[in-house]
Amino acid sequence: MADVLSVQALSKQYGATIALRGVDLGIRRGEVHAILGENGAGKSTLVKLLSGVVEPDGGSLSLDGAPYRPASIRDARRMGVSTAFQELSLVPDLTVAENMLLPKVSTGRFWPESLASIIRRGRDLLERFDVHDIPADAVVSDLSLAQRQRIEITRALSHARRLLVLDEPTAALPDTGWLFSQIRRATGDGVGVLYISHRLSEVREICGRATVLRNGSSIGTVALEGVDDAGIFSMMVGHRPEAEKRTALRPNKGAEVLLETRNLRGGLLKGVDLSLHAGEIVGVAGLEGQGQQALLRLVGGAMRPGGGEIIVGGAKAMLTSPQKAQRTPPGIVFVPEERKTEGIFDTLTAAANIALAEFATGGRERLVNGRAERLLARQSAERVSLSPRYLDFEVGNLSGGNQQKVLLARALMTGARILVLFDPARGVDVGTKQSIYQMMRHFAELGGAILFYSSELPELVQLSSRCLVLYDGRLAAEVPQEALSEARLLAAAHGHGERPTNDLRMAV
Amino acid sequence: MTNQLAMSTAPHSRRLPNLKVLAESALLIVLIYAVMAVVYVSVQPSALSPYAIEALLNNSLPLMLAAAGATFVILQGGFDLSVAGIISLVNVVIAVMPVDGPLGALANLGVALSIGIAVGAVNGFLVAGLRIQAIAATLATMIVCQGAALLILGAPGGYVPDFMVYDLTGSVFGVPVALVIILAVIALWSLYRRTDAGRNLLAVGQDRKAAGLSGINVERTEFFSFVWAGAFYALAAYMLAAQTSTGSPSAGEPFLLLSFAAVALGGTAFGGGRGGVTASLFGAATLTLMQKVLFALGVSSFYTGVIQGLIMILAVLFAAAVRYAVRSRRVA
Amino acid sequence: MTSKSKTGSAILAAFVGTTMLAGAMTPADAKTADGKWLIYLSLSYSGNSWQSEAANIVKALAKTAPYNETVELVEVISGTDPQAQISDYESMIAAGADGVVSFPISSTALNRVVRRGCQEGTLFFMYDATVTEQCAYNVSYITSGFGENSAQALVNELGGKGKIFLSRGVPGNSVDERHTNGAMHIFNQYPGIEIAAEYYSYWDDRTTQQETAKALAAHPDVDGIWAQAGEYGAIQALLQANPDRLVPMTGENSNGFRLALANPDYQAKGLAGVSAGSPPAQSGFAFKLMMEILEGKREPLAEGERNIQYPLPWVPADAVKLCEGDAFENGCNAFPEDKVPSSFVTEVFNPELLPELSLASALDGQPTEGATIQALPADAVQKAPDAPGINCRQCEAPEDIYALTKIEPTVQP
Amino acid sequence: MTGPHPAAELSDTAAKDTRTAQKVSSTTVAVLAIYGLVAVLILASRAVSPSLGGLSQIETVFYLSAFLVFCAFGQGLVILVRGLDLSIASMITLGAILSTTLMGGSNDGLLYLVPAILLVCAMVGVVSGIGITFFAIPPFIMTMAVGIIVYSLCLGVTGGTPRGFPSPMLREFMQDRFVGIPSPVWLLGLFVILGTVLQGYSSLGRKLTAVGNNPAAAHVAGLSARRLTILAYAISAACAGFTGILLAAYSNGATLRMGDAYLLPSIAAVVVGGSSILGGRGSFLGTVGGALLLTTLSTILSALGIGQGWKTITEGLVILAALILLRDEVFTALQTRFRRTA
Repeated sequence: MADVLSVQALSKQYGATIALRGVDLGIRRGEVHAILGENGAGKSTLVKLLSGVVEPDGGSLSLDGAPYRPASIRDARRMGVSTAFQELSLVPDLTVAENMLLPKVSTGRFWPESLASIIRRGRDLLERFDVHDIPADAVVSDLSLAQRQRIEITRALSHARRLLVLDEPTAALPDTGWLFSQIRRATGDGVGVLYISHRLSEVREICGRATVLRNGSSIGTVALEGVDDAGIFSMMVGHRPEAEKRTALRPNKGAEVLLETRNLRGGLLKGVDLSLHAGEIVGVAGLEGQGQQALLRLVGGAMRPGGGEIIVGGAKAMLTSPQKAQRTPPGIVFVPEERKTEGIFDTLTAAANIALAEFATGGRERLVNGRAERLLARQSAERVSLSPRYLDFEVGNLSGGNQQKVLLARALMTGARILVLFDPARGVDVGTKQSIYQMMRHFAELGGAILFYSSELPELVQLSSRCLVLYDGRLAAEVPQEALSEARLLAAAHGHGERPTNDLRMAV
Repeated sequence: MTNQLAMSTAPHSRRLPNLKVLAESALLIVLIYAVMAVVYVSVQPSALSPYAIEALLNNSLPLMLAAAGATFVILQGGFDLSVAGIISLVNVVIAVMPVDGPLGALANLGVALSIGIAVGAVNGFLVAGLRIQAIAATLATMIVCQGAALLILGAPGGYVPDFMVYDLTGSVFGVPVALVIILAVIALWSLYRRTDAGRNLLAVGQDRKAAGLSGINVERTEFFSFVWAGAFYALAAYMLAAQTSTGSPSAGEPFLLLSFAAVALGGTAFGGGRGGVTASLFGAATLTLMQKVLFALGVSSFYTGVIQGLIMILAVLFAAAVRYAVRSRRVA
Repeated sequence: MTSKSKTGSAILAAFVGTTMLAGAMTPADAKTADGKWLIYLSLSYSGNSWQSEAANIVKALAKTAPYNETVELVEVISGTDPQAQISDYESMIAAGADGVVSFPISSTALNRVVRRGCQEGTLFFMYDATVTEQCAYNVSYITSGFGENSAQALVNELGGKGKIFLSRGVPGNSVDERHTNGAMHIFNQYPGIEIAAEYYSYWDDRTTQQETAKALAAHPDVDGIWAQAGEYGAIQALLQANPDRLVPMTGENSNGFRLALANPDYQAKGLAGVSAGSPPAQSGFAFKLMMEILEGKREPLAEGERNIQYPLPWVPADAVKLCEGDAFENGCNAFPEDKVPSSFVTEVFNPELLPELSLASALDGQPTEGATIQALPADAVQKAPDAPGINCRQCEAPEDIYALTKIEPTVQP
Repeated sequence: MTGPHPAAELSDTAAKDTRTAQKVSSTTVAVLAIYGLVAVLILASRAVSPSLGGLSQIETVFYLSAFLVFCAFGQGLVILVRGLDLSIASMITLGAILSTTLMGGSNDGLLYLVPAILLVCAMVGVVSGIGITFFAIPPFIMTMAVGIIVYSLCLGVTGGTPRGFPSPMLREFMQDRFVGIPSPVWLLGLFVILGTVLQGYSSLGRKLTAVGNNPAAAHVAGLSARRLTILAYAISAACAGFTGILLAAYSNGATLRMGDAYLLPSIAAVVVGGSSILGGRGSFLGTVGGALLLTTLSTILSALGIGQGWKTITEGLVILAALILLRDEVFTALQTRFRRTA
């Protein structure tokens, strides 16, 4: 066998928590091999083990037949294994070129190389991997998420001589064209690629075989051509899921208006009028950087408006902080896109994370303990199908999907009738997605209103009562439910006249 | 913290200053220093005499060096209290070394640096190796060093070679030695900042996790930040011995809070990732100059503290205001 | 400021200097514009009663006629950092100070700047604490044998044997070291004396109280305490541990301690001892001496002769006498509780050297009404013995450095 | 919800991993370990002196650590919200001086003066908090500057000699015993209970922890991060003032430098007690343990017949040893070992 990487009975335990309990897989030279599994199945741990971030407790790894046991990222790179991490490992205040070359940027050991020369080398690297639109001397923190992701991937490509590990490489990419051409070039050179993604369609497009993980164990390796989506899902979750139903709510124009904006401006938003009725789910679509972020943050009170009005519950409101928004009847609660930085409190338990909403909105101080919090949190947790046994976990130890559920549960806990969600189902597994959709519909059925943005068109089509499309900071179109289709949204998102690209996804 | 909040509410204006702006941040404190110097000189014209300048520089130098050392640790996000212990220890060791002349001074320097580096390495091991919180680990080493200093010299005294006392605090070709040392440190830093090690130091301070995943050896970077710090503290103690011509087992105590105040005044962020040694040097010099300005202005001695405190706050506010202005201009 | 008057005063000062000081020192030539002597009072930190009393005495004297007309006194507080005091001394020299009367923060670190000040014609008078630079005048009791005399007094009280505590001052401080060495010189002669605990109390009541309490936890059966300043805290700790038992102890001059020594109730519980130690009055003596030298009324001393000993206050329990008025009169040496805090250091007065002072001087720096500066007695200056590391650098201590001066041993080892 | 939804089943299946939340969190273990260490130290101290290791030593330790515990509570809250309070020393002095000058040795007005003094101190804390939150001044600089200013004002107003006496009632309280135990030890007990409830078992404590854990998330979650941060500084200043009042009563008077001895130990107690200096994690019981550990250590050291240099070195080494033993890694390793052998 020409396996570039072979993994046998790999296991890893963090303290009392078993993350991997026995993984077997083999990646052939020049193959793109997918790893599939729900959040918490052990994919991230596998990535960490392969890239040298942590060391395994048991099992064996071999690279081109020789034992492979990297003690560090540098170690792994030395042996030709490199990783593009999901959480992006770029240092914010350094230039693109410096980040590309880390950790050994300068050619001289003691005498520093000039920044100009470093940037020149960085630019050469970028050119080599066909990245032409990102200046090598730009500071990373000034780049968009999509640009940063491409830098992350390019850096991994530049080090990958034997194995390239890509963990959710398309999470922020607007299209897969560049990525897939780079992957094909790498495999053409004999590099094995381990590809992790939640998007089955792209997995099918680029990968030949897939290994499915469940609960820290490898269930099996399959050739993707020979198995349908349902089959893969059943391997991932242990049974066959029911077919997805399109059960969007009927719009109810007569219902009470909970929220209105008039010529709302701020950030990239240049003036938007919208109204949100009780019982509807209003989707927001738009290409990256059209002001959707500003719109949701403004309505959620997480950003100060540059002009215009927000009318909540019939009265003009000054939403100067998320707290103010929550306390303005009938209550607005905002769930931001960045879970780690703006969402969770990682060392607090899930219950404490959820119950915090009660303390934030309820004016009176009170005594609490773990039990009280669990009781408080339980109902909201149920509404997002968060298993009660997770309530005692520190949130930092939960999978991304469960973290998202915790955030949504906290939002529900506030009792607000207006939910403002920014890409609520991004990067979560199928099961969690369904729970989130279910919660959203249920919330609207009970008379609440939801304003949500999604980077996935199918999601908008499936959930929205109507959909607002932003272009250049203004409302480009409002698409009613009956006219909702991915093609229609895409056309509007490109400013009416422009021709939609072939790719159906849009990014933040 | 508030900064983060303000920024997080408006992600599109989230632009941390890049390295160019970082370099400029030293300019701010230089500006504050210059303003203060102008005030001082206008009140006390004799401050411009060569002797007065030399004396001021000599007086400022130990704190400047100590602050420079502390900066290395703070830049990577750590905290180093051992400054007080290392300075006391090195100071008394120099005072009991029976050496003389330029060679003796060199021997003293060698011993001083060895001690500083050794204690710094212990700190580095405790923090980077054993993962003890930096503030706690260095508190313990500070106490141990203070004890050792007391063992070596029970009371102030001892002997410092005349070469250190006179030549190292004097001038060569009309340039004060202290100034030469300061310029050397600035040169060293502006070089170091551009090396991989220096870049890694800032990178670890900015985002420890990302730095680690980028292949930077975070532990190694942390470890050496403490070693650098120890070396600079030792140098501070060395120059302190030269200036005071004796050793004292409690010589380091005043440096504890002052060196951190100097670093903060220089605009280096506690928590890491932003700032630099040059800024800290001027932060320390500003603190020393403040003493002079207050004397020259004849502020009632009981209330000097009020003015001192207010100046510290205002200096930081001024720097923050300028940085804010720069940032909003960049965004606009 | 007109240049004319400045030049005039400079000429006058130069004239006075050359004619009267016989060239022993560079004449002070820079009085302030209005013809006053520019004197700096440089303090460590004004953080405890002792420091502020010492400073207040100088301030009161400077406001007493005729100094109120001839002296411009500027007070500078340098904190606890020798570097700051060096900087302030530099500034004073640059400002043309005629004299600096100062509590030096370090006995050694200031030498360079003091040396330079002397060269520029500034007189340096250190009180209580000292510098080893020979051109400065040190007015201090440190060499007067506090440690050995008080230790002998304690040994006498204990009959030559018992467990004792040493409540010391500040670690790494030369004064503390001198006192303790003197005391240990005595204690070592008595094999029956056992040092059960030795701790640093930073010359502070509260710290002494806490440290003594800790030591008492290990040794509740202590027989005596030898204390430096902060002694009143030791009494409180003893009472806290056992309200019915006190032990003989020696300490410094706080009013609280003196009152306790004289308290029959406490005596019955076992308190006995001596109050001695550092008198704030040293600052007043230093200031007056400096002024007399500046004004040419007294010959400056030659370098090497400038260590002046201030006599050791010595008040055994039976000698404590309450003052009726606001000064030490008729041999009284303590004040009633309602007049001053217990931490008040009583030895601010000296009827011979400083008759100008009253309680208001010590507490608030106010001159005594109607008082004028009296000349120091001709024999006021008493040379202090050499004490290496304290008042000289490369010197030998006299062989009888620990000779007893205040008390005789009543028990033999 | 109506009927089982596929999603619910999905996540239930997904939840069939064997991970369990640790029943006893590592924080709890760390706290217990500190108290264990204190007990070991006390027992071991018999070797130093036969009088040690008994009830009277424990009493002394509790009594003396009370002061440290009071101000370390405030320090702990400030550290919890990612700050640091260097003004503690000056605030202790302020509390002490206010209490001796205002009470002037009488019991009149004790009931309203103590709250008034605490309020004044809290207001100073509010000033620090405002500078830190609204003007983004680093806590280190802000609290240090406020400390210097307050100290300087105390110095100027008292002219260096604080006058007056604490109220006799307070003084008696510090000396009295209740059911055979010194009253301040009872006060300590009460304070520890209140502090533990406030920090660990109240909504306020949860909110402060959240702010310290992730300020940006706390803001988005609807907490007033700024107000909570200011509150932490106010509480810290009031606690320091409280310590000052009691210290003045303990030593029958105020001195200007009386707070200095508590600055570093207050930080040390918090950190040795297992709180993260980076904020967001910590328990008051741990801090109390840290304070007891430091006080016990110094009690033993003062009875040890060795020179000050060696004492100081020993102190540093014992603290270091405690830090090494109390690391998370040690507990994790023990846990893993236990699981494997069990």
